[in-house]
Amino acid sequence: MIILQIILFILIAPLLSGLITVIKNYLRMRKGQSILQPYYNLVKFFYKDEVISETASWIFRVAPFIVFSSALVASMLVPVFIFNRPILPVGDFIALVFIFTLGRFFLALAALDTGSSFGGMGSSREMFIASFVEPALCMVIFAISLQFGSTDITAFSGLHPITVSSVVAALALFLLVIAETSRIPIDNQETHLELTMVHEAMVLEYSGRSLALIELAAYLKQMIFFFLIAQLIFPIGLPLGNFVQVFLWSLWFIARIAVIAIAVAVVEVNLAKLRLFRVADFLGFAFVLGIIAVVCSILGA
Amino acid sequence: MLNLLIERFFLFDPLALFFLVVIFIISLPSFIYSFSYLKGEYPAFKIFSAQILLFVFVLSMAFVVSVSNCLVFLIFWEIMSLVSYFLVVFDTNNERSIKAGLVYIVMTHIGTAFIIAAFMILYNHAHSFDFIAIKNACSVMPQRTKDIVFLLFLIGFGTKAGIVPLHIWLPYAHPQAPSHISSIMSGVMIKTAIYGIIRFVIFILGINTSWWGILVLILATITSLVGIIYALMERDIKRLLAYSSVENIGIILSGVGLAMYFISLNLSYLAVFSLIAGLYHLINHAIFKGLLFLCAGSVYKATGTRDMEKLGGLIKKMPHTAVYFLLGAMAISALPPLNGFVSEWLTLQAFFLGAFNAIGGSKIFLGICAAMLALTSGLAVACFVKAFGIIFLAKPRSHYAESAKEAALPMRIGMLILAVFTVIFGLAAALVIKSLSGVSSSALGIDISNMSFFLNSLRFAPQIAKNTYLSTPLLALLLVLFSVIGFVIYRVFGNRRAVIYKTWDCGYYKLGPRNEYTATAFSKPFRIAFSFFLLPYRKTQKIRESFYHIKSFTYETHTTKVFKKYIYNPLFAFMLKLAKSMRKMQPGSIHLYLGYIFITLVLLIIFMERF
Amino acid sequence: MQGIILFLLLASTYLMIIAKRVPALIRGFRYQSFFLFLATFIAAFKENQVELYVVSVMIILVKVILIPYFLDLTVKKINVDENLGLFVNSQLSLALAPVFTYYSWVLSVNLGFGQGTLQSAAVAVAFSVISIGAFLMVSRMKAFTQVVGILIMENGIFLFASSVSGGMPFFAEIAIFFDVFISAVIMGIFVFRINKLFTHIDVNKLSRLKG
Amino acid sequence: MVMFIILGIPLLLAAGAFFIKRERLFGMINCFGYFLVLCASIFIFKEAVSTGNIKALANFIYLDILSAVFILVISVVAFAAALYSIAYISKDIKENIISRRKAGFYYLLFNLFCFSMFCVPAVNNLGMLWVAIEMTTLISAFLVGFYNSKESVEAAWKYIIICSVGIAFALLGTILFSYAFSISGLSKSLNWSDMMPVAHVLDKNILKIAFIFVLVGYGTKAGLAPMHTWLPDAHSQAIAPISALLSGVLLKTAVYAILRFGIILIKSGEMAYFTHLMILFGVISLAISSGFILIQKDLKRLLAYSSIEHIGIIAIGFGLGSPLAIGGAILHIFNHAVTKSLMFFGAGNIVSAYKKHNMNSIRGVIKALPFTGILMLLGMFALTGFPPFSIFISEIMIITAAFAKGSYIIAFLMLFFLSVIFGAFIFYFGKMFFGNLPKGMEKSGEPLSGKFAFLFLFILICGLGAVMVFKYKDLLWIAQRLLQG
Repeated sequence: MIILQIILFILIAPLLSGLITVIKNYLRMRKGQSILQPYYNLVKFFYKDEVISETASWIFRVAPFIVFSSALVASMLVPVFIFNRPILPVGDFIALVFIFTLGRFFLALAALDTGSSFGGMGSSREMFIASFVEPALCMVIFAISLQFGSTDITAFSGLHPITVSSVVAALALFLLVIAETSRIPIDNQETHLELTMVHEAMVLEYSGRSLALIELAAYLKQMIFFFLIAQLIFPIGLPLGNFVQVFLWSLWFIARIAVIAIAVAVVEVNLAKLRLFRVADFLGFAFVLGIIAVVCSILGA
Repeated sequence: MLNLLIERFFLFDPLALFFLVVIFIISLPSFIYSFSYLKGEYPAFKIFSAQILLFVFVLSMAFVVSVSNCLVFLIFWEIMSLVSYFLVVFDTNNERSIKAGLVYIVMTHIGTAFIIAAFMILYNHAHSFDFIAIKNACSVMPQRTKDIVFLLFLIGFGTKAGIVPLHIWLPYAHPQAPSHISSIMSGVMIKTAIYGIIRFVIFILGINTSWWGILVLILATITSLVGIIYALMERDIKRLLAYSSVENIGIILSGVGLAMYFISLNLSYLAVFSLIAGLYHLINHAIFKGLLFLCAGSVYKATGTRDMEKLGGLIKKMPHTAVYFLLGAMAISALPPLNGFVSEWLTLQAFFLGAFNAIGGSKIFLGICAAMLALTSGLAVACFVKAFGIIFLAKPRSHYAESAKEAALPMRIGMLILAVFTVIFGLAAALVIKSLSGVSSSALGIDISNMSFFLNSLRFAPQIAKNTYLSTPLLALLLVLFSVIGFVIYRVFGNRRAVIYKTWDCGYYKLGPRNEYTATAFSKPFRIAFSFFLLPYRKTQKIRESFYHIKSFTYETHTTKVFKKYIYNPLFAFMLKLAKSMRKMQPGSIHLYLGYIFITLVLLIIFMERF
Repeated sequence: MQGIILFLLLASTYLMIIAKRVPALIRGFRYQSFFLFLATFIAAFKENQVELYVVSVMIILVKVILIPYFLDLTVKKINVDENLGLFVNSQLSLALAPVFTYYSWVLSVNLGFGQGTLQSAAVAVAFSVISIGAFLMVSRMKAFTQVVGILIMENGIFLFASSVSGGMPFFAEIAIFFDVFISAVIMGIFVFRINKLFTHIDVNKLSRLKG
Repeated sequence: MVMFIILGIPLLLAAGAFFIKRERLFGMINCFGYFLVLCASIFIFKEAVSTGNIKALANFIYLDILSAVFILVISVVAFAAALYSIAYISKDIKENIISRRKAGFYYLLFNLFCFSMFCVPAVNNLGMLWVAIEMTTLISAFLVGFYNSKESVEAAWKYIIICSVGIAFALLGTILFSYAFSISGLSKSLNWSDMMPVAHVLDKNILKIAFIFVLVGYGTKAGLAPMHTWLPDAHSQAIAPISALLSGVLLKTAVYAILRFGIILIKSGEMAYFTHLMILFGVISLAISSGFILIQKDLKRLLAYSSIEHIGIIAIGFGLGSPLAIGGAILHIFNHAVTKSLMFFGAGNIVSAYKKHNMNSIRGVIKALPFTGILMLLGMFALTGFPPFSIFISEIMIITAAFAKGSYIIAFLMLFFLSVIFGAFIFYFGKMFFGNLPKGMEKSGEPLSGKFAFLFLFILICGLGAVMVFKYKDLLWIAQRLLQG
């Protein structure tokens, strides 16, 4: 059951990113790439040969595996299919955040390792953004867990009434997800312009198979966050009895993720990229949203 | 008849034993480390005296932690600061270490003056200096004196621990001492101050008002934030580590503050739980900070400089030290499998559980403190990415870095021991928590027979919160498993070997060490974001060959030390001004001196009735 | 009878206040010691204690003859210009003298000596002699006045001792005389040394040791 | 009996100073003599503690515990000074700062000075007490002005004038005491032993005024605050062994004199009056000395001001009056005498090696004079009250007594001034002792006998620290007995 979930997760993740690019192109009235483009990229990367810089040390080689494994472990913690208990009782929401930090830590180090200023710039900006995401994320976790009495992820995976505080928390989480998965207002995925890229700058030196692994990890992370937001806004109500319910359930699952993807795409198209030092205010806004969520949950809204 | 005599000399309760363990875990590797560290630079006599001083230093700390009489505690407390002063001023011919020693010893002495005052007030009520006698007397003490004694203890031990307004000596003193000494000082000596707070405030004074806990929490949060922001801006490795010790003291104190807050609300389970978090972070910090200082020491010995901007690419020349520093950096930034993550998780969990069970306003207060703690850990990750990346990765930036060679064997053994400890304390978290629950229950005086802190040897979970688990061994296993899977995928699909080639240099200019990101550059976004606090100074200058052609561009920036500039310097200047005005009292003329005598006589006679 | 002597003693002290030159000062000191001798002699005569007679003889011997002779000797040897270098000119200091006397009279009254008028008068005169001696030391520049100032204060204390409790135990009295003489000699030697080193005996300029 | 040995030997040595020309030999005899005096004083101290007070020579000499303690202190410091002056004088002669004849003159004065100091605690009659203190002033004036340079003569002049004025007031106080005594219709003798039992009957008002004069008079001699102005000049200009004797012991004899009168005052029921006055002067001297120490430039003046500070602490100790405080004050008298003489010996070595008093130009003492450097650095920590040494214990006793008495302000003031003074000390000594040698300086040897003096004193500092922690019980008993006189 666990292996099934992992494989399914790995398969669906790139689809989500493809979906977002398709929606963006549709909104921009352009033909754009097919929805399966991320899969083609991954396959292409796996068969291209890899170039590694001579100044890089063993960290550069090990980093992709750690980033990939941290993303996978994170996906283990999130009860996508078996929703009343986590697959493995290994950690809770806070552990999830720290596991992502582990991946980011090694990615930043690998970026610094190559000795090019792009890598340094990328890792410095990534760290800057990440360190401002953390308090906001912690506030969101606090708001959510206040309702359910514990910071366990499965706590809010079951059926639960939609309250104002969970909606506000979801909104704050949405802003944070934009920052985490390097979407437009914070960081531009598609560009190679030094001034704007953050995540891309870190990954610039990678090629071939290790780049594939890192891209896959990024997709997984994106998938997890989208699932969390979806979980907050549209709680699942269906029991997993027989085959029909499973089919209905998976349809419902994809629909929710799609809604989030559309929202992200709309945001990406309409907003321009923020100046790096405005990011602090952007995430400050998310933090304040978190506090509002907490206040609502205290007042019992 | 006032008895100053010492009925009971030692008090070996679990709290003292725990601190003894902390002291010896760090001093042993540092002692091994010191053999080769001192060999090159100092004459034989000095090395011998350094070893003796080290021995006396560790012994005095052991006594401080285990003694049960205030007077003897005071004696060993001051011997500890005296010996550490000699160690800070160890290489006597550079001016900075003398100034550092001066600032250090004066601050600790002022702190001790506060502690003496607190002991005396306690002595007044208990008529004995023994801890147990004082503890019994404290129950009957009026609340007002208890508050005064608490504040005196807080200031006294705060100076030694490095709580924010009193922390200025720490970034001076720790870098100047020889590295194995600063690892003990940073790892263990400031912890004796935390021992003092726990022993005297929680154990002896007893807590029955909640504002104590809140005050400690606020101070702890500010300390950790200020500590990490300054650590981010640092270029000197050991000063960076010293500031990060200030930050970690903040985290430990938030654990202790939470415990004090919960006792006053008599949520006994939570109090024990948060004290466990505090103590756990205390021993973790002792271990990985000791490890980091030892690595910084071996980097300093290999390259001869502590300035990060001049280092780089050391991972190729010093692989062992690099691995140990990486382990230390991962532990301090609370990355999952290692011990920093466990204690940070516990502290955050303590905050959240506290918020669930607390009422109204304090929910938000605890939430915000938790968020600040998260911000601190985020900044800590950034700080140690910068530290590790700039020192060890990419190309060496100066001849110092090129001439580096791996540390000698004893140094590596010292570092290895501490590295192994970080891993052990990370994985065997459940067992450590079991023993810590004993320690904290004895400190708080709460029996924990009916409380359970852990499920089984692998996983631990707070009893109150429904099914929130954490099992670091399993996490580590999964991480390793999946990275192996990733490696298998990597090996299976790809068929050709990787090609080694130059880093991407946009195709036309040769990449040199000058292109690499420097420490100042790395911390520039943070400097801008926190400019309201750091008040950065920035000067750029273009040196022009002619109007159009710029030959070179100089960029100079530094941050102002707010506390030093706005609190300590004016205070010191005022004292000197007062003293100078007093100097005019003795201008040298004998007539004036005779005048003094006659005036005092006349005044005494006139005001005779007043006496 | 004793009232007149006390008055004369006070007059001699006033004489010394207005003195501008060293010989006048020494002459004033000689008169004062002489009147002190008379006062103790009459006190001894009234209570016919043998010790007081010996003490008065000592006063004559030490204070009237030996010390002034020694002081003149040093003045001759130093032969520096003999004005006293007054901070406070003599008219003002003369005006101050009665203020001192009045306050010392106030002090002696509320000190509880008010019974016999003679005794309180003697105490008042003693205190005023002491305070004027102190004023001299503070207000004159030359080192000499400080030596003479101390001797005047000693005279005041002796007057106080003899007028109050009929003097101290005999043995202590003699030892104190001996000490006063020794201190006068030593101060003379030091004045001589200062003159040799500094070529002037203006104590006001002696201010190399500051702070 | 034993007391005659103590008084006799200095006189004998003073006489001897005329005949024996070679000063090194005489130095040996001198220090052997003082060794005998030391043993005698220990014997007397034991006897005084066991049998209470000792009378001799038709109660002209009267020894009780208080005077026995002071005699012990004086003999310890005198012995150390004698030991140290052998080396110091021979060094001065080698650098022909003083001629051989002057060395003889030095030893004469040294012995007379010690003799007069030994008289002070021994004598019973308060008039004779005054005479003895006047004698110490006169003799030490010559010793202060020994080098015959401009500064030392100026210092000597100020010393002699201010002190004789002070002592004149003390004489006035003594006369007032005897007047109060004679008014109450008893015999006129000024002997302390007869005044003690009858003290409670004396008229209070006169006693209070008398004590003011005595306090100001002997206070000038003891260096209490507003009257301390002569002390920094005199102690910084005197020869090293002499300035050690001056600040180590001479100030204490004046405190002894104040105590004698103080006990009578306490006996007559004016305890609060005595406490307020002593604490007032103690706190003022602490304040002023801490101010001056902060901005001091001259090494010896720094040590002189620290003597004022410690005298202030002793005054507060006696002022508080509880047995713990008085025990602390007595211990402090002994500790300070020993530590301060060590520091002055060290300062003597430094100044003679560097030829400069100014602290800013003295660097790297640890390199130039390793033995003196280490001992003096530890002495500095002892002086500012760091635990393993004994001053910490006496200061803690006084502070505990202050807290026990409930006078919090005084205790906090004391703690504050002590830390300010510690800060200033560590600032100056840190700069002086560490750092590298100024150009043209090299490691100069230190005389052997000087080393013995250092070691002797240092063992006392540490030894006392350890001993007092355990044997503090009978120190309290002594303090209790002392209160009854």
